[in-house]
Amino acid sequence: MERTKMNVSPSEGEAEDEALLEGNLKGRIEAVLFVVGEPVLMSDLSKALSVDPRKLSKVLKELKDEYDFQQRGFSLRLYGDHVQLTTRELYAEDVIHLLQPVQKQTLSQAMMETLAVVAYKQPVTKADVEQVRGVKCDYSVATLVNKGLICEVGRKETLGRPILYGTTDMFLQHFGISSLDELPPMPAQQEVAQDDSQELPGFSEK
Amino acid sequence: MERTKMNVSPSEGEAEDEALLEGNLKGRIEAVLFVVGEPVLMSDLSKALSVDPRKLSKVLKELKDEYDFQQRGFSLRLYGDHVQLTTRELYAEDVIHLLQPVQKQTLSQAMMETLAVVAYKQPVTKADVEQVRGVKCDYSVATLVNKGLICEVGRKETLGRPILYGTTDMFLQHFGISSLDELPPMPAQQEVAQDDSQELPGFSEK
Amino acid sequence: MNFQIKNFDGPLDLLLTLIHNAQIEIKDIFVSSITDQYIAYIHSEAFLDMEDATEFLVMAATLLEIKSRSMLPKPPKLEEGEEDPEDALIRRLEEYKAFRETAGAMKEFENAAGHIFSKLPDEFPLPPQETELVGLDMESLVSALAAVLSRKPAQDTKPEVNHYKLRDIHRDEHNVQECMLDILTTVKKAKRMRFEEIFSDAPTKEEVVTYFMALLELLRLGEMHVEQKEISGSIYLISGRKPEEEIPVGTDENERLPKRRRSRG
Repeated sequence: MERTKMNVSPSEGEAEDEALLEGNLKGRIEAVLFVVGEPVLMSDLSKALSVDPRKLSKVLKELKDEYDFQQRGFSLRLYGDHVQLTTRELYAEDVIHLLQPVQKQTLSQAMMETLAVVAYKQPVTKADVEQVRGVKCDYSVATLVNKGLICEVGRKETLGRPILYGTTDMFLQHFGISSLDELPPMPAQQEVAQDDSQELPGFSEK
Repeated sequence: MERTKMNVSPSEGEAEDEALLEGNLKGRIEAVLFVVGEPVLMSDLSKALSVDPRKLSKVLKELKDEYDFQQRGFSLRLYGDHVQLTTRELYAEDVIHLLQPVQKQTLSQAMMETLAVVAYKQPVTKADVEQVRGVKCDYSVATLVNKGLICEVGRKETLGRPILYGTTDMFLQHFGISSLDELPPMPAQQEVAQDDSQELPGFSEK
Repeated sequence: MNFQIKNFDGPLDLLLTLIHNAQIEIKDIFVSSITDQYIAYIHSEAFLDMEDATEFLVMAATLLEIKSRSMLPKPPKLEEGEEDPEDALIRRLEEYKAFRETAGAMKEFENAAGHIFSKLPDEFPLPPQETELVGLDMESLVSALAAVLSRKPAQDTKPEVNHYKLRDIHRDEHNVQECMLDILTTVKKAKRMRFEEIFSDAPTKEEVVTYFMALLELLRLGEMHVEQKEISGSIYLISGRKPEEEIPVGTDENERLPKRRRSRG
């Protein structure tokens, strides 16, 4: 099937070829417009294909309707005296998905820790998180907000009215739970702070 | 597996869109291949369109047959794991007539011989090729690698662990074939098997 | 006919051509004058570069060896598994010939493929990169928390103090940027508010200073204006420029714009 060309011997008889090419006018138009990519002057096309301009115009119209009706990936655009083969807008999304696939990201350990603290102690300020984690958390808090996993839920009525953060519905979605009640229980704080032999949270119950 | 994202929030509108896009799979494929122009890895296409690879493969085959049967100006070429939208050979004259497109570079006799040895005996080392051709093949092997027609496919577990070469999908593209099976058969040569029990690739496996 | 060795892709190529020209079978190579022709060509060639020459010379040596064997009454016995050099050469020639012919057939495919045209990739405007979070699960969340909590005691310099009480004691961490944003949002929401209200109930010196600086900056940028009806009366902060305040044209405004951008960035 690929090798159709092998079956067509070009020297066989030009009249025959001519008839064949006439019959395949749509295919010829497609092939030419496909390679050009840009708008082509109708008169140039008619000369190149040795086709009467009126006939060309009629066939182009047919081809256009055919593409539109069948919602092909192609679309024939007629701009005044020019004609161009383009993609159909309907499918732009697919093209984007291929050219720019959604990047998969995982959260770093630092992010995960910040998220865990926010999740279990919400509502919390950035300072609270920093207090627990013992490191600056500007970046991880900002990133988590950006990713929609946490958000501002209010202001703490203290000095400077710092932002209070809580988890979002997207957080629930990502962790596959329907409410915060479904978070595994956390061990008592004091015990954790003072007793290293404490079991890991969440593993005693499940 | 690819569709996890879609499973998360299948709002009604999205489900409808989904159905529409499913129905227009051929159009979607056309649009993507048209924009990209180059050969596209089937797995990338299947991800971009969120379509099961087997289904994609089936629809591609249908589309290809459709184009062939209707002698459209387009032709869907399968090169191994790649698929590309191209023109039909039948209309090459019209394209050349109007555009004088840049012709693909052809290979010298030396390159072609080296490529033939790699294609039929792969995986092979450079030494294997030199053994057959009776000349040093550093240059032709390096050039073919450069052109992306052959590539390293592993190491031979012998002294010096020499590189084993095989052909690429671009090799298939260069010759306009969709798999190694379509290569012309090697002339019969009984004596060859003597020190070389290796079967010729593509004739027994696929 | 006179051949240039340069034109041959190695000794096998030359031999095959000689065989082809003599119109004989490969297996008949040693009952013909092919080897003599081959050696004659080698001699006729004012030699090329050494590497090319080597291959041709090695072949010449092989040919001579085979020839000398055939002239001995009893060929020397071959080692076990060793191939007769004549058979070996014939086999190599056969194999090479097969590949050479195949290369010719592949050339036809190449030519045919030359009639397949593709198009250049379209320029396609792409939206900003989308990212998708993956690999979030409860286990990693819980273990992250466990990691934080278990690390904490080691870092706590005063283990006797319950560190969770420490969180109400704030470090001096006001900065002008944040304060500006804070003021702006509050004032915008309220449209109009008393100057004192921007501070917390018991402001520290640091807070007052920082918020005041932030306020001055906002006024300078024209994000708000102040109103005071009488001396010592209440000062109100009002969102936006003063209505009657004409935007200065020219250098002044031009100077402001970049600053404003910088202050937001």
